[in-house]
Amino acid sequence: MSDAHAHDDHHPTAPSSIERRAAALEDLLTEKGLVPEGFIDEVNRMSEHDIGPMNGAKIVARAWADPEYRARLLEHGTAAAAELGISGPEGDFVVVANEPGVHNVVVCTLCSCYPWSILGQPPTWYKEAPYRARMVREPRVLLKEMGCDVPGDVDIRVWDSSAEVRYLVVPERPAGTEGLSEEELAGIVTRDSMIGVARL
Amino acid sequence: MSDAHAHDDHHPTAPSSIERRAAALEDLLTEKGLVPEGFIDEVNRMSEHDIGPMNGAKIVARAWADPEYRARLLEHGTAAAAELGISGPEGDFVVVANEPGVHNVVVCTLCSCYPWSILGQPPTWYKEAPYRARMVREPRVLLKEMGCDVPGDVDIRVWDSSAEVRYLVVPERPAGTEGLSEEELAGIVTRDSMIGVARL
Amino acid sequence: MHDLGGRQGFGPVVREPNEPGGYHARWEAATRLLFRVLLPRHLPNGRDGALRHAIERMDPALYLESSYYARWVTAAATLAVESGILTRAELEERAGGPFPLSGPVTAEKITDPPPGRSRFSVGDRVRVRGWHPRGHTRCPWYIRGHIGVVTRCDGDFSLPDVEAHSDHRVDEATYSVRFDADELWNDGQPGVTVNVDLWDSYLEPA
Amino acid sequence: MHDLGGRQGFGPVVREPNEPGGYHARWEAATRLLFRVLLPRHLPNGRDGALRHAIERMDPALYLESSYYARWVTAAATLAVESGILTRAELEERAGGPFPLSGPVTAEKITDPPPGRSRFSVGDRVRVRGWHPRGHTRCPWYIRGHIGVVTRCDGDFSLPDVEAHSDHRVDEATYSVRFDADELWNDGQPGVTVNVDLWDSYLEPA
Repeated sequence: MSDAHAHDDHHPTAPSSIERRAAALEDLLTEKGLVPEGFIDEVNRMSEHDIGPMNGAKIVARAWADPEYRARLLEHGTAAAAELGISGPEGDFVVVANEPGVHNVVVCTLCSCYPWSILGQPPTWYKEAPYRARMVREPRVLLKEMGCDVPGDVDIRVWDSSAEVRYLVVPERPAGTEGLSEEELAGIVTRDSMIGVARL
Repeated sequence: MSDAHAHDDHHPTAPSSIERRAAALEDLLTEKGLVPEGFIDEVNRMSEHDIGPMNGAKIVARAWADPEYRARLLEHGTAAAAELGISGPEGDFVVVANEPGVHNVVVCTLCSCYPWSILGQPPTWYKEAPYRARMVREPRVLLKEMGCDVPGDVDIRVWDSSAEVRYLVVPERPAGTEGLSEEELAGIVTRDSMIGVARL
Repeated sequence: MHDLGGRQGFGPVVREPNEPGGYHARWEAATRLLFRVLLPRHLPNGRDGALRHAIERMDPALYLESSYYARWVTAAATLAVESGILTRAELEERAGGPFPLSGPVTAEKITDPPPGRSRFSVGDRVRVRGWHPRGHTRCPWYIRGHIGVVTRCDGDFSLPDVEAHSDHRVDEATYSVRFDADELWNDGQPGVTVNVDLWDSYLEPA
Repeated sequence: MHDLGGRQGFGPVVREPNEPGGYHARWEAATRLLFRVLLPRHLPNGRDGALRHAIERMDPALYLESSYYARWVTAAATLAVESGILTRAELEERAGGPFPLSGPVTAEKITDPPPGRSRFSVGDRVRVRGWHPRGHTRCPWYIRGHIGVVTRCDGDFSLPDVEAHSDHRVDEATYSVRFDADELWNDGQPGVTVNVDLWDSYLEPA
């Protein structure tokens, strides 16, 4: 049987592979003249270049190193990011900080809103149904499953980015990092800790 | 590409065909000794014999022909079905009658509860998501889409069989059927009219 | 994914023009006998609530793309594996490929259920509890928190929420509760009611 | 099917051990450019709300089994076909097989939207409207009817419910609203809040 779905009534014929569908769409839109010159170069550039979570890590490191920056960052994320030459999302950029009694975690239940200009591409799991369905329903259970054990006496704040704000979590600065430079600090900040599914 | 799903991340390998899975399950349970003698004969008997909606049609025809039976039927469906030698569902059997100002329709949003002993096997669409999702949400729209145009001044009662009761709709008796025998009347009662997605 | 009432995005109801009565294939009849009659005798809990819950625990995408009896194959195989009758490896070897099973039970076992209740009468206004049980329940999401009126008392039946997760059985009153479509959906559907059959535990006085 | 918050039956979050940053394949990047940048210029309504709604209109089973960018392929193709740029037949011929598209828009076109509102301030108790719009909305089901507190005012943004279904645009106040998890789920999750960003129209005073 080559067609995994033909038997289950609903899909008398399974869709063509997604690669073939994507290629068909691109080819046809090109033939119809919707695709300007330079498109292929731009696609190649996008494919090869990924900003990753580096911008977010820089912001966190600065917030750890400079209490006044931290205050400005929590007060107005977009402006504080701009101080470092980092442009924020189209809407507002809101930064929430973990503290000894508070853990923050970000989700988008309706699609997969994410601070692209700060953290790069969202990871696949962030865009899939289990994370989106469960993080608002049972955050403590799900965080533990994901290896992020939030102590029972720490409050959890889940942020569902359903409108125009995009969120960044400032994780708590780990003990023993007093001697590190800002650049070294940025090196220990992980993407997952800025989504809020990991603690450092 | 022989595997319709391999590209979409979620299903690295598509399931074996349902026929192969069903056969594997039956074979293994047989080998483990869970399947008694006579199983194959019983399966063949079930496969070949379908009671269909005949029992329901008989009940409706009697209700049309005999007002006192109709009253007993609406008062206690299980007992009235038993009068005709028809056994009801395990739970209670409730009969709802269409009237000039009232149209009834049956659904089971959580699975596919249905009065098997009265109407035989439910049709495939009754068991699928679109009917189950939409009949409680927009019954007038959906009924119209299904070719059952309920006038705007007729109330619609949707029955979601979520517990142990199973429902049968008595459609309105069509005009011009005064001369028909009870058997002839039964012949014009359709399954869909007893689910409530058609009017006669 | 089984709790479909009111969910959006589903298209037209497609009726097969000449759908055959009865089973569409022999394996459907065999699956019916296995899942509903034979297998339950060999399970620690073979009651309806536990069987239904094995279907409800299916991966949502698999649930939606499976036919009715295909779901039963998954549920029966899951229960057979969970109770040690078979292994998944045996199933996959025999099927010649992947044999997906339902996810694990995540609700806790109920060891000491409260007695069943019977608090309401015809005409009572009731509100459906705003809960979201992790285990099996027959209380659909689309009516939770909403107000209706009891229109029929249907006698006591085994409470599914206990039946699926306990060695005990609690018999409890069931009712038919009438909701105005407009109370549920708030979009003006005059003259439309949705009538849902509910156990006493799902309700509170309104 | 996109409105997933709180839906049950989903299993563990599976993380790819060494997921590459960026796009996993060239077609993902191409699809991003086509769907978000190039195609919208040629659509009668190429605003975010309309683009998102084309994803939301996907068949639910297809939605769940498609990867993120695979959904964008479906949505882009749907909008291209609906606006007459392409035909489905062209797509299927070129793809060498079925090319499923999203279902049709079922919400009515909005011709005369009311002006945007800005009624609430930080500290206000609000209840989310118990509505179920047929069209695009950014008000998730799991908070409908529930009570929360406004914790932040985020300024005016285009109301998606209008944007997706109208030639008009209504700018309206947005807020972050804090809900206690226990108010939403009723199962005792002390110290847990769920904070949702909502337009003014989704709320009423509580």
